Amino acid sequence: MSDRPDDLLRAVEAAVFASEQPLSIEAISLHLGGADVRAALAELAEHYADRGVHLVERGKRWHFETAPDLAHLLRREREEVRRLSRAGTEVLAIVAYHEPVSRAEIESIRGVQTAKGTLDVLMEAGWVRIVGRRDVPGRPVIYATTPDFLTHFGLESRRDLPGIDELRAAGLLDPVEDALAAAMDGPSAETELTDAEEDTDSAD
Amino acid sequence: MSDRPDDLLRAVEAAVFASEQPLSIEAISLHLGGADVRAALAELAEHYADRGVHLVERGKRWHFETAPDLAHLLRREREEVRRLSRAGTEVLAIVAYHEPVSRAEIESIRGVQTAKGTLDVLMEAGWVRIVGRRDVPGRPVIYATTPDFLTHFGLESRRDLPGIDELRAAGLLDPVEDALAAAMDGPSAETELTDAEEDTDSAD
Amino acid sequence: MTDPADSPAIALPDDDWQGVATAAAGDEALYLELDGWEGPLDLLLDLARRQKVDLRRISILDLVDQYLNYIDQAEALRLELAADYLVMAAWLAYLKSALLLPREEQEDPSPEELALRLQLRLQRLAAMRDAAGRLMGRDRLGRDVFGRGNPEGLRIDRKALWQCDWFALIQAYGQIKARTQPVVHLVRDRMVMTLDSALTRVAAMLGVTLDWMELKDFLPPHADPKLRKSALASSFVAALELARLGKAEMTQDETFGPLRLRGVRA
Repeated sequence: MSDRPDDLLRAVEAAVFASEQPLSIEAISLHLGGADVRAALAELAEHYADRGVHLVERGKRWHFETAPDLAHLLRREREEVRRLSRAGTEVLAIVAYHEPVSRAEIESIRGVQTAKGTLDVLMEAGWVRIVGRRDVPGRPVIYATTPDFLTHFGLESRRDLPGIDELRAAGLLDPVEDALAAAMDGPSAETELTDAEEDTDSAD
Repeated sequence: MSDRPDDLLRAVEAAVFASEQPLSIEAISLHLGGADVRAALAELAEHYADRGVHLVERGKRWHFETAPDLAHLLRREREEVRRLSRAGTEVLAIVAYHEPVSRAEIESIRGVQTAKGTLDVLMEAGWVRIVGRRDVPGRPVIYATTPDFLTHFGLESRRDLPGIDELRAAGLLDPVEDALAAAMDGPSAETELTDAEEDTDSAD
Repeated sequence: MTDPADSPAIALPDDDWQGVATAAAGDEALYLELDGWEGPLDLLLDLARRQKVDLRRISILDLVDQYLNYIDQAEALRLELAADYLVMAAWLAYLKSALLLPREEQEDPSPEELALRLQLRLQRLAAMRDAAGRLMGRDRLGRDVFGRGNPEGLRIDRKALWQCDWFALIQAYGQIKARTQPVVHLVRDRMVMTLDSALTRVAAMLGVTLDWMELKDFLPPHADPKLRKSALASSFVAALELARLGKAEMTQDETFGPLRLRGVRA
């Protein structure tokens, strides 16, 4: 493209490139046996002005840096598919069935303390968000699902979530023994079912 | 001075410039949204060929480095390169020219036992690594060089190892037993040599 | 043997080792460094190089003499020699005598073969030593050429893409419900024959007859099968109790055979 750059120019180019710090004109000159490097720096800066790398002066020191308009190329996002943990899935299910719901309520339904990180993960995933505060003492934050949640799980609305009786019919209430399941056909199960359905309806 | 390089060229230039490690074509491409970067690399290499900084390929990875003819200006006090013992340099050469090679094979060439530390130093330097086991009794570990070895010694590939073609043609990379068999029985010696040469050709 | 192509790789410059440190310490147990030689093969190669001829044309007999002289000198100087050197000396002395003996008395392998083997090994070691020197003399990154001193670095930001499916979601909810539901244990009301009523019944029936009767004959006829199990168990215990009190005798002819009993008149 162009004629071969002269040796001083090449030396300045190499010295600035290899240096771990930006170099002052004096420092470059010292490396190159006291030569006057000003003209070379100016010529190099001009040569690199259009390129992907620029030679720039900052506070009287020279260094190479990538062109500002290409900075976005230096970072790359890599998406890693990660499976939601068991605890995460449970908390998500509780939010979906009972929203809006506070963390204390989630814990009382799960019967287990809920690590703070679990809700953070669900919010990072974009499935759960904070929708306000419950008007009770302590004013706890309350959570609900997002439109992304419906999209991800292929639901038109939360109404599409199966009710308790459907879960049971599918065997998802997973009783330990048949006798136990039969025994649980009692009045308390009915009540729970009604509650859950009412919640679902009222949320929509 | 010249017409403005196109965006892909500038992007490849910036990415390789910014990287802390040599980059494979695939890695560069991944950063640039899957673009085919081969032509851009070739063009950049040509552009930089005359300059104080070169774009070079070493073991299928690309990086910028200062021009070798400027070494006398840049050498400074940067003598950080570890000085290898004589045993270290010999073992490294044997691994490079014979790879993959077992420790017993190294020792049979050198005629001495190889101190434990010698291979460790080469592995710690990142120039040699274990690449598997030889499928013979005892299943000895076998060693080979790394891409970092090529990078450090300025070799595009193992084919650029100094004198490797001559050594191969002279049979000096074959085991003593093969050379002995070739030398002892006349007619088959011819055959062996021909075989060796064919091997050489096909390997290239 | 076919003449190998002349190659710079096996040309032997006197000294291509400047800039290379001598052997590392720590190997002393394995060999004695004689002026920096690493073992007998190394010493032999150095002696061979002093002949200033191509290794392919070297006189093995001359080389053997030089080695043996060297070892003699070292012994005269009372230098302690590593075993390797002495083993090599013994082997070379044997090789020399074999090379000088008349042909017919040769054993297998022939001394020529042994000499050739030694020559080939020296060639290979020389080739690698030369290659190492040329490798070390290259422009090396970080010594002669330099990478970018202060690269910005390419960053990869990892973003988790969380995955969970519909089934896992509703299954999780079902399991929470199953787990946290108040558990109620109910025992179904079943027909049983109590021990007291069995005792009364068996005692009364034993008073009616003196013949042996099977236990099953004491059970209420046409009983519900669920009641029958309970009645059998209770009647058996009642029979044992009556026998203990001396009011009944029991007999069983074989294991799992019919259990018979009859009353005992006082």
